[in-house]
Amino acid sequence: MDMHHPAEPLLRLRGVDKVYASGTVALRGLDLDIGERQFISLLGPSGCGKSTALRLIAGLGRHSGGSIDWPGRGFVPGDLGFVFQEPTLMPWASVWDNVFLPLRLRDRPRAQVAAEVDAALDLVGLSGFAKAFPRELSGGMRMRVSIARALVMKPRLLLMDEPFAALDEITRQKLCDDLLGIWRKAGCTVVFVTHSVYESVYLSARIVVMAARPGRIIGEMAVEEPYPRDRSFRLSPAYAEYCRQVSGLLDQAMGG
Amino acid sequence: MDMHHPAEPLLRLRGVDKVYASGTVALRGLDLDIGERQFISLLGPSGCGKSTALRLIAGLGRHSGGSIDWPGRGFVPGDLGFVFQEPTLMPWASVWDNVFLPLRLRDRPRAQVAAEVDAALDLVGLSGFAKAFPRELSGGMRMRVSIARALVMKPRLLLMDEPFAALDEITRQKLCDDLLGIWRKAGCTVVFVTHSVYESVYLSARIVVMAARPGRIIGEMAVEEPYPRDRSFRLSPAYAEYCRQVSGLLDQAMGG
Amino acid sequence: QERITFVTSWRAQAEQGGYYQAQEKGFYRECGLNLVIRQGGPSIDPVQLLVGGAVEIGLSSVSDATFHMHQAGFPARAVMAAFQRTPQILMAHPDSGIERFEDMRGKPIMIAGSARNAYWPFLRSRYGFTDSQIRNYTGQMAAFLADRNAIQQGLITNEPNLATQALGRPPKVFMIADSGYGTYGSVVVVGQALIDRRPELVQCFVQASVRGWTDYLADPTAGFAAVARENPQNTPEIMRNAFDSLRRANIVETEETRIHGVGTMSDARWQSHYEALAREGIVQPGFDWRRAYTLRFLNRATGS
Amino acid sequence: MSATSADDAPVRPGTAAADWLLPALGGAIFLGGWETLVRLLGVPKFILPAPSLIFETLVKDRASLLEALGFTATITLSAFVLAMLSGIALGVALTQNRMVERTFWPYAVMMQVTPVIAIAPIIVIWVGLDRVWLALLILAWLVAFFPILSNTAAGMKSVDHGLSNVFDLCGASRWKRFRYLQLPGALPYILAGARISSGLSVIGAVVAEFVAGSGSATGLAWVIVESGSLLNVPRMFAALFLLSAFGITIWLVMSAVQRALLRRWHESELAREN
Amino acid sequence: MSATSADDAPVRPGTAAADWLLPALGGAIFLGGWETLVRLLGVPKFILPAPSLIFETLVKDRASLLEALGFTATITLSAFVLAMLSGIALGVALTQNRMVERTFWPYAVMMQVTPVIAIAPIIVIWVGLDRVWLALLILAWLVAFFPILSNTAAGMKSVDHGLSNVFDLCGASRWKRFRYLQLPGALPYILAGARISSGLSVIGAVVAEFVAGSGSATGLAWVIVESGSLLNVPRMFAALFLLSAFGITIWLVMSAVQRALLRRWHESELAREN
Ligand SMILES: Nc1ncnc2c1ncn2[C@@H]1O[C@H](COP(=O)(O)OP(=O)(O)OP(=O)(O)O)[C@@H](O)[C@H]1O
Ligand SMILES: Nc1ncnc2c1ncn2[C@@H]1O[C@H](COP(=O)(O)OP(=O)(O)OP(=O)(O)O)[C@@H](O)[C@H]1O
Ligand SMILES: [Mg+2]
Ligand SMILES: [Mg+2]
Repeated sequence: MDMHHPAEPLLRLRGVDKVYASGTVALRGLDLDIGERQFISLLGPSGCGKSTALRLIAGLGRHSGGSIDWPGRGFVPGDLGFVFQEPTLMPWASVWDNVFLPLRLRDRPRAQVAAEVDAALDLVGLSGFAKAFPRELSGGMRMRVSIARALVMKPRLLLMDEPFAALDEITRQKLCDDLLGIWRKAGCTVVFVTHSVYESVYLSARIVVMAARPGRIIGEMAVEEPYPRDRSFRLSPAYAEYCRQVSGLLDQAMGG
Repeated sequence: MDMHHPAEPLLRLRGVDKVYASGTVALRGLDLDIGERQFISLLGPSGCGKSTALRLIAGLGRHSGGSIDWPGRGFVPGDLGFVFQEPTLMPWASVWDNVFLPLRLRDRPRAQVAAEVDAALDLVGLSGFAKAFPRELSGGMRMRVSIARALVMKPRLLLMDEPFAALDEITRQKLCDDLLGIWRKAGCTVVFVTHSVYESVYLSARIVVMAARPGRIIGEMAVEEPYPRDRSFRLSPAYAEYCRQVSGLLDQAMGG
Repeated sequence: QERITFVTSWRAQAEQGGYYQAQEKGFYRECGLNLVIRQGGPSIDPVQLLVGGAVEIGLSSVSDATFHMHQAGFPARAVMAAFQRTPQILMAHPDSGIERFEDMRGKPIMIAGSARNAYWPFLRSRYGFTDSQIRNYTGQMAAFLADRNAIQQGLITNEPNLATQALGRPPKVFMIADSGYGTYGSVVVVGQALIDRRPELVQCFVQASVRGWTDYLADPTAGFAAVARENPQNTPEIMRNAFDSLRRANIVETEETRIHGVGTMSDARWQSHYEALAREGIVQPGFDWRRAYTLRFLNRATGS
Repeated sequence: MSATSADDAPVRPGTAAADWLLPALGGAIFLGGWETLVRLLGVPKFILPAPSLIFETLVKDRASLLEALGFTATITLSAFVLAMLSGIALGVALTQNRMVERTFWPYAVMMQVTPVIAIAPIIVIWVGLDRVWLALLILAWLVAFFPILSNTAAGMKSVDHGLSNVFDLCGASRWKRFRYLQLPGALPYILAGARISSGLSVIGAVVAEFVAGSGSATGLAWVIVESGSLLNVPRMFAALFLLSAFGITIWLVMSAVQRALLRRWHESELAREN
Repeated sequence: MSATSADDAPVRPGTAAADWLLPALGGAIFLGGWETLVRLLGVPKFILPAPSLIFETLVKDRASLLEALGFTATITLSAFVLAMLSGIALGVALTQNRMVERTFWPYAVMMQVTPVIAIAPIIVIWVGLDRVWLALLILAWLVAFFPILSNTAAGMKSVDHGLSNVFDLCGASRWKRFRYLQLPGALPYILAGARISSGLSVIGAVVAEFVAGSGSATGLAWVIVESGSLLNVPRMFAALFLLSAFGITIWLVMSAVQRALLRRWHESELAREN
């Protein structure tokens, strides 16, 4: 099975525009197909509309023009996991309850899913902070709670907006590997926004580079390296070459 | 002049502890001298107490033990610039007014300093968004406003908590160079928290690596490369070697 | 010339016409009194204002006030009473079957708070009422009109007329004065201090007021005009109605006044009222009731 | 599943006409229902007059009613302004320090729970019968000021801690801190308090007039009392209607002020685009 | 410049004793000043009795005063609970939709600005002359409920938009959204409203008794009226004192509830460590 370009995409964006009330043209004519089970990265300069694109895909907010289609079966709300750029935790709930939230909203009894919540917390290295409140966490820890919250619901489509930006490189690398494992095991689709060229190359099968004002796609690249990938890929010349190419695209995005 | 180890440090931390009310030992026995005009980086895993250390240095919150001294002349509030890990902008004020804030609080007339504010905004690439409100900005743009706010007051001591984490690599590189320029021209002291090994090596004369729970310093390294540094340094074997060493220290921090 | 403030017990209305007539015709000024008449209001208590020194002369609707003032430690005297009997009433629906006070037993009676320490204890002990019958009355007749079993307080000069209009038939009216509650009405109260300091002013006030009332009863035109000016809600009909009621129910003019003149008071009435109040426990016994009033200004006023 | 959006223009609140259609309809139904009920059940006008009759009376007596409204409105607005200023000032003062708070809050609560009717005579005696308007103002203010005080205090304490740190670092003076941080930060609370107080100052003015009004105070309370005691119930309801209309007007103005002040930045008034 | 801190323990609020010292001192100064002023100026006791006299009266008449307090307290607490429930429910209902809000807010404002005295007869007629307590309850509720309604609405609309998006994505039901997002998010506002309403329900109970009390329903309002008309001012002040003490007690309880509910997460009650 060709994982990268399946016949019928999960999601099809055609000429999507987004103009905010302030007049800012955040997106202009965005065309993008996202295949089922694809791992796709979105790169681009700050303010180019990556977050906006992710929100539109998630159905948060209306696009000003174009169309967003789900050609296959549609998706039910619970199918979609979103790691926002900010942690957006409930300040009044403990870390555990924050991660439990999506399951609670889907009427899963607390006792039944406790193990799942614990596992998610363990994954992001916060087992010891289950009872802490968000304000008692460091910035990076908060972001990890947010990641655990998105993963605990085992979504079919996972949208991640710079999830690892606030993390140190080692935690980051570990979470990258974990994420790849989850993706392969669960067979979900991931749209991953990052500023790290290395991360995008390491993780994704396809990299989309955007440019700013108006936000648009200026280049795309397939990373034709088979999964599972591991650290040896990082040391390969192919990896360095991919990174060089993506950096080139980014330079272009900034220059344009 | 030896910039890295001046006779009398600007700031001296001795055996500083920080225990939060929740019981978390955020720092334990932190010893650190920060020399006048030094550029020092703080690295360490998420949650190891970097932000806590920065806040204590700034006088925000009380330490639970040890001492924090300013052996030279003390510092007046306006001397200190702080880029928090979160943007902490005033949601009710425009970008321009947010950057103007520190000057306004020091009774500088609006008309007189308008050029300075504009320059700071220009530096972070947000000239076009002076009239926007924070909620109309992307995550990276907000962080850049926060950076502009800290720079506009030309502080003697600049504390920066992962200021570039939300930025793309090109903007990041540009801001790194700008920051170095400002530092050298103004002769200020910078304490810079980052997760990027590359960034820390590129920027600082001294790298301090911390480990978590309890937060403590586990290693330190001088980067004996003369300033001004430029991109050629990035391509030098020395740079790679420094990075390797710092990564090693970080690995140690995670393992410990 | 010292300015004296006289506060009435309610908004300007025909029931206070005598004082306004005196003011309108300059009777007070004639005898050297620079008087200001202030209207009362729903919660304006002339006694409290007098005690607090905000006014020099107050109008109280019952004699009890001066007893209470003395017991609270403020010496004051009643110097005249324009109403020989109180115009207060209870009224019931025409078809309620209530013919006498006794028939009201066990039924809700709407009375204002001030009545609870005045005539209510008399009614209670005389007719076997209980406190649980009391419902607060705030001047709104709607609750009475809506409930055929309801009983409410009023003044003979006002509420029966209104009830007649609203119900289409006159209500059953029971004068409180008939229950043995022997108070005077429209009682002018003056602090002892003013009596001691400026007796001539008090004398002037009483004299001119009596003159005003007498004049008013003969021809209320001037009084009506002054009242209407103060309180424009008073239509000629309302004032005329009230005026006629006062006369019809012998409120101002009685056998006594025919002899001693309008506003007169007597030791006997004061004594019997005091004793009645003491019996009900409303005032403490053993109090020198003579200190609550004085007849000295009246006697001279009537020239007798 | 598809979500196609054709409008290129940014999302805007509905047009003015549509905005007011439903409220107007609601009002019509409310009044219509009242009218019908009164007619069907034959409720006498002394108990509950029909809207039509109230309206008729309103038109007939408009001169005197509007004059009364003018009087009440003056007291109301003065009391409201006073309550705003003093409530914010006190709210700021009380939140400077936990000790101050603990020491002075009880007195504020005391002022709130003391019934106006009980202290009215004291106030009247204190300011003198010649200055009844002042007594009314004080009494109305007493009724209106607590919500602003309370909400201001709550707002002051809810100011974002991170921003507060920024101000600390800049060595902001008390005043600057108040002006540029606490006031705007507490604004959503203060304005919510103001909307409560706007209504309470209407009530306060009326109650003050009830309890302390004398000859020279001839506002709507006076109309209500007098109409009640003369059994002119339609007139009383006309006065109540004016009172409501006036209260709703102040409330709408306050809502507009709130919208204007918060529209650009606060959740509660943002026209959110996603 | 040096900042050395020796205490290893995390920063804690002061001890209970120190916490209450200043308020107690403030109270002592207040009462002492009052006593002195009254004595020095020779203010007659029927205008402003000295605290010592009030206290004496309080002790002497404690039986009847406490009974009256009991009555008023029952109405107050019932009205308060009712106001809380209805205020929150209505606040939630009104913020579901801008249209609903526009349509129904005016009626809420109307209810707030209509003087209790004017509608008391209608309520009495409606519930019947025999159910005085119900009339009292309704009237007291009318006075108390608006602040909660208004603050709840303000709070519901201030809920963090990012979190709201999270709930959207999880397809949260109305109820779950309310229970897990809006209620806790609006809590700081709701509790501020509750503190206002707690005082207003005391006032409401008293006012209700003023306008619709009965001979068997004799709370503190009756004591105040009776004492006032008998010029027994010390007794009136004793009643006012009880009323204040009661009001402050509810307010303190509400403050404690607020602290308990917000202590762990909300700025306003956090013991901040930096
Ligand atoms: N609510 C809003 N109102 C108005 N303009 C907005 C809003 N949100 C974003 N924008 C604008 O839209 C553009 C794209 O924003 P977006 O958040 O999508 O950027 P981004 O690619 O995620 O950037 P970053 O990497 O900094 O997060 C920016 O220019 C921003 O100013
Ligand atoms: N207000 C607080 N109350 C209790 N514990 C806290 C508080 N702030 C931080 N901590 C704890 O202190 C430790 C250090 O936090 P800090 O924010 O200094 O970490 P950090 O090094 O900045 O991490 P990051 O890179 O994720 O920002 C963490 O374990 C955190 O849980
Ligand atoms: Mg973004
Ligand atoms: Mg940090």
